[in-house]
Amino acid sequence: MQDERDVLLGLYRQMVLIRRFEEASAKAYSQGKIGGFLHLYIGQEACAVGALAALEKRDYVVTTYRDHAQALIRGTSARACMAEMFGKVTGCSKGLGGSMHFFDAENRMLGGHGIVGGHVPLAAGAAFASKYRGDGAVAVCFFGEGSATIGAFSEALNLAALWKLPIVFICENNEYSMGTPLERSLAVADVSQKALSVGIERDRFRCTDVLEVRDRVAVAVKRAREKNEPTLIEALTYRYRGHSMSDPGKYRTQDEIEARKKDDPIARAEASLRGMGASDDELAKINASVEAEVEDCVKFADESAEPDESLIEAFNYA
Amino acid sequence: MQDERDVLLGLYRQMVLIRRFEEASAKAYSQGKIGGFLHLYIGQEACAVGALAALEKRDYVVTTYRDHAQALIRGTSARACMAEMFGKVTGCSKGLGGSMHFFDAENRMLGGHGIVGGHVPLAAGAAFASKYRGDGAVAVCFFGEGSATIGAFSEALNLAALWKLPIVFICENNEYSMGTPLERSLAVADVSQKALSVGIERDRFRCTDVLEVRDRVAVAVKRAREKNEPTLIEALTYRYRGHSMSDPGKYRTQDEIEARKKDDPIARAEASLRGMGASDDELAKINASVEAEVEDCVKFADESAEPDESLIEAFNYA
Amino acid sequence: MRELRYREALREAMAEEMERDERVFIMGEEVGHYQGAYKVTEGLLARFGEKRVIDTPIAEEGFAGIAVGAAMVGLRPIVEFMTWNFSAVAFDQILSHASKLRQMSGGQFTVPIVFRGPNGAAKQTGAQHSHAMETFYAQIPGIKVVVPATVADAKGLMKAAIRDENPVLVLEDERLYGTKGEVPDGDHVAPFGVAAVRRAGEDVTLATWGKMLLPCLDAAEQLAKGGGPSCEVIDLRTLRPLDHHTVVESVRKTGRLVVVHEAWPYGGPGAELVDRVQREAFDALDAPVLRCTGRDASMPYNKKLEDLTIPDAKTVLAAVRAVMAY
Amino acid sequence: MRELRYREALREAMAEEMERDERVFIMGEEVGHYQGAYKVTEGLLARFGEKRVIDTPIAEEGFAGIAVGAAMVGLRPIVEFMTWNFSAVAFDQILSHASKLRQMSGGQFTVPIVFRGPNGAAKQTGAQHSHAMETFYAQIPGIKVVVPATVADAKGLMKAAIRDENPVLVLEDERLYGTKGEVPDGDHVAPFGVAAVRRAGEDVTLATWGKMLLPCLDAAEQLAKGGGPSCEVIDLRTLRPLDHHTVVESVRKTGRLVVVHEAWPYGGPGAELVDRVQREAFDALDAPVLRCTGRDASMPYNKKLEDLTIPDAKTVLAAVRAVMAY
Ligand SMILES: Cc1ncc(C[n+]2csc(CCOP(=O)(O)OP(=O)(O)O)c2C)c(N)n1
Ligand SMILES: Cc1ncc(C[n+]2csc(CCOP(=O)(O)OP(=O)(O)O)c2C)c(N)n1
Ligand SMILES: [Mg+2]
Ligand SMILES: [Mg+2]
Repeated sequence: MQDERDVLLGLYRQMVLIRRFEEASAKAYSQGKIGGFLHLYIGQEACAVGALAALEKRDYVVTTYRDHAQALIRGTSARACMAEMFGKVTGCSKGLGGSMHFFDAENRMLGGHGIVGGHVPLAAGAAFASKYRGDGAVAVCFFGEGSATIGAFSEALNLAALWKLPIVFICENNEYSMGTPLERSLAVADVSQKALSVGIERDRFRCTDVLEVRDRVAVAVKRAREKNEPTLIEALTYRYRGHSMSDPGKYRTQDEIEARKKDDPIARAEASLRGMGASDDELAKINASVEAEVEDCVKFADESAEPDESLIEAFNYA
Repeated sequence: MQDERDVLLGLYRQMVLIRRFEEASAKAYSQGKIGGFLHLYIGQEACAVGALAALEKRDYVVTTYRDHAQALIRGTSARACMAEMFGKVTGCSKGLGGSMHFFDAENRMLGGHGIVGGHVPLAAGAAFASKYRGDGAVAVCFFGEGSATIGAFSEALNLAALWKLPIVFICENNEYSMGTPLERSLAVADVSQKALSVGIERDRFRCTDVLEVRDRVAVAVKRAREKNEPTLIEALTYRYRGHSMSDPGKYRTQDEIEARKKDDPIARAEASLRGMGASDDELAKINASVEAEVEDCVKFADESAEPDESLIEAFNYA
Repeated sequence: MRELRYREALREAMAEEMERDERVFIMGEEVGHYQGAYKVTEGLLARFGEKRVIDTPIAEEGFAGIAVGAAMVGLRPIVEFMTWNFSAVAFDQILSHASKLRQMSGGQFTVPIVFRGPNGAAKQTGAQHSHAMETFYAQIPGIKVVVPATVADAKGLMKAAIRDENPVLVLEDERLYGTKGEVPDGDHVAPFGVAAVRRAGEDVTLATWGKMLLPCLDAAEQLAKGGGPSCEVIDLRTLRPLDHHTVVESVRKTGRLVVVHEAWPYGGPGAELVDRVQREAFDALDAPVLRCTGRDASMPYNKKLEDLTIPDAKTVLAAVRAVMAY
Repeated sequence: MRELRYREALREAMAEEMERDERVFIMGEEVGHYQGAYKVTEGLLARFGEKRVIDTPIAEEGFAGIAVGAAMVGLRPIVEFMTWNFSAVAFDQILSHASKLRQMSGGQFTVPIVFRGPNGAAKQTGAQHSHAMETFYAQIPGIKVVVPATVADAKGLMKAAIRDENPVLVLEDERLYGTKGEVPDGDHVAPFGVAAVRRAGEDVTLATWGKMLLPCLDAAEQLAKGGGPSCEVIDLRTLRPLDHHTVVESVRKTGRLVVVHEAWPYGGPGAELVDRVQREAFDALDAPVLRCTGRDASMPYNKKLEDLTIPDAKTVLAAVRAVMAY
């Protein structure tokens, strides 16, 4: 076992990487180097980082269009991620997917999906396959609280419960689906209560302490792996930025955002690390290495080639 | 107020009418006079009869393909119902709908629908309109427990709860969706618990005593009418026949069916009526009048004209 | 005549009809407080209140069905799909309910409802967000399908859609929302089933709809300037009903036709038009009808590839040259 | 050669592939304990067990999506829709997921999945249960669409579908399930994209698919007996890929073509075929291509009206006469 301080240093680095990477994406978007929709994860880092720290390499990850964090943590290189958004053939989906559709078969990252809730059955399908083969892999499915009102989600939830699939449903409740606050979309504000109607375990916690996230998700992963029992986790979190780059975010106040930033997961990890004796120097080194990595990936993306015209049809059929 | 004995006599007659009407349908089906799918309600009579006894004329009713009872009770004539199944232009849908698609605008019977769960949003829509206009009408939506696993149902349930629509959801849990017993389709066997996840009231009872059904549905109707609060009712019931006429019903034993017949709602009503002093003669008269009505409707259906070829296109557009 | 943007024309149409008729209301994701994902409904919440401008959760099948039910009993809903791509989860409500209820009920219930939103490729939104959905919907009897290409039609066809007694699908276009154009004053209502000749010409007919009108006009202009063949450009305006007569008449003059659309090359209204024209103008055709369409592929994110996947003036020109060379 | 029924041929194909490949499984409503709503999967539960023959709740979007996810990670699901009508609630899983995942992931994930079930009008099942769904699905790149008309193809095309690395939609037909026909012995696999000339003829070509092959052959026979024009009847067998070449070749000989299909007259594979043929055989056509199709209406329940809504030998004959009279 790695000692907890080293673990936290690693997770801290992942969170910082996500944030710097996304800041760089925002900049590239404003320079017109990234097109389409761009949804940032900034503020929510502890959720993906903590959750994925509870997984093994054989496990499956499926998420929404807000997918940079999941890919980066699963092991897709920052280069492949940035290049994807730049629409380059060196991207993790060859420039065909863009920001919303990061895929990485080798790292069992099953995407980046754009239809709200539509990916939840896919994740249950990966869990189904794992149980079918008996290979012990667990599927983790991330989705926003906006997915909780759509049919695909409830169908998949019931089927996973009925068939006892090894899956962990993680609802990233960041309080808004685009401009819609929770109370205008859900009759019961507590999403985790959906577990009651299908008789599975649930958990609900705030994603500030990345280690707590890891530990609580680990309980669910263990339940899935050992007992084929799904869990519905409601991860309470907050995004600092708009829904996507084109969202002016008029539906919430600057005060609200500032208040939430006080719970910042990166600041929290940094404070913990200092408490564990991490030095300025150590943290600075991490930050510098992240910055170098991000700078490198932007350069790589910039310099990479565009996909050839032949790729329009190349991957429509196997 | 009518006295309870008269009321029960009326409901008894409705139940007997449904049963005799459907027995006649089954016969006509085997004679090739009715085509397509034919789903019988026999055994479940107390549910529709009790529930609709709690309604006013202005209220809306929406149901599935198993829709004969609802139409007959709402006031569609046995003639129009039987003629519809015979595909005659005198039918309640001009012979274009058939057994599954009984409609009666005048009696606010909004159909007879064939896509499992697809009609549940429609019912919520009628409730929405009623609230929009403030006209005090309540919508009642019947559906099988097989609908409880499909997206349209959960979406409509959440929206009705969120928007506080005047609707009563009545899940007719007859233990089977085609050949599938409850426990193979629902992770939690108690359908009414779906109410918990959207924070609405629920009720759950066996449909043997038609007056009890009426009274319990009336509570929900009142809640809808006075407070715009939806209720999810799980009405426990049983169908004696197969899913449809083409179902050999091998998935359950004759013993099971016989045991359930001991709870027969018509026998129960008859016993109650006798307890209330109804005479053999009185009951015999009702039965005779029902038989005459059914005989008449078959004759009417037989003798009615088929729709003209021009009706193929006539109603596709207004 | 006033100059408006396409999105303003749509909004004005809805607002005027809401003023006229208490039964008309708007429902959809972010249509109210957020002022519309693409700002089409901007200001309507303030003007008409929460009763008539209704923000929904993400539940297209549910709220589409609720609107259909409300229409059955006499309201006149306008349902916004944030984009038409998301109508795929409500497909059954359109196919099996909205389009069927009148017929199944033997004419007892009508469904006066409008489904609307942006359709087709926006800009690099990728494979799941770039569907030209008319390729599915135009097939279905019991509904109407409307594709305004001009600002005047955005208003006029929208008003006609709201007044229609049937389900009408209005397929708008994000790339058109910002375009400007003249709108007739007063109660401007445009007819369904009447195509418009947007540019007269002699040598070849271009028939198209929606935003593809722009590259067609562009190509026609380029050809005119370069002394190339003279193009007659026809905007179909509604795909169901489909006015092929105007196209047939034009082909009787030009003898040549290119059908231009963004949707995939297989089937859809494009093929339907070809079928009708070859049938009714068989002897007038000097060359086979050609189509210039989106490529037979899921939409790639990369800008260059996306541009190559959708028809533009260049590919229209190539098709015109091919049909002329026959 | 052995004589089998269509439903037995489908079952044999699935059973053989399940024997061959542990990754193949079947999922759907009533496919197991009930032995299949139309008995296509009869006996398979007993033979392969609950792990591989899986009864589902009524949740088409959910289980279709689960099957797509399972296919992404290496299984090979066969999903039965009790009828294709119910695929409308799973439309988004086919359109936005199954057909897109390979392309969106830059080729990293493939989706080897079969969706199957009866398609089109059964017998008086009414407006919501009589859709000929190929009119929607054939449009979509990234999937394949298969329409076996004969018993041999029911087996051969189903086996090919299961072995294909892409999503394949197999549109069967309730009215064909009981038909009998010869099936070649052994591992009979039929190719995609190869139409079959089911009857040779000289004067006019009839191109069709699925159960409409029967009225076409019937009409051709009647004409042959009555000294009428000699019909060449082509069964397309797969609609995506669509082998129009065989039709074009035939038209070069006959000069005349009638396309016969059950789906609505607007768009779809029928119009697509017309488009391709008029393009590639323009000079060979002595008359416009005609179509004999389902009427432009929701399916009525009444038997007489239903019969009048769907093409039969009589309407095919009328179309043949019309095209000959041109
Ligand atoms: C079926 C469907 N409807 C609408 C949309 C448009 N849309 C994209 S993201 C989004 C909001 C989702 O919010 P939430 O689920 O809370 O996730 P978050 O963005 O907050 O992470 C909407 C409405 C969509 N992509 N899919
Ligand atoms: C979306 C959809 N899937 C499948 C079917 C086929 N089907 C018709 S009825 C039925 C069973 C429904 O059972 P339940 O909801 O319990 O109602 P019951 O018939 O018992 O009254 C099925 C699977 C359908 N009509 N619609
Ligand atoms: Mg959210
Ligand atoms: Mg049932």
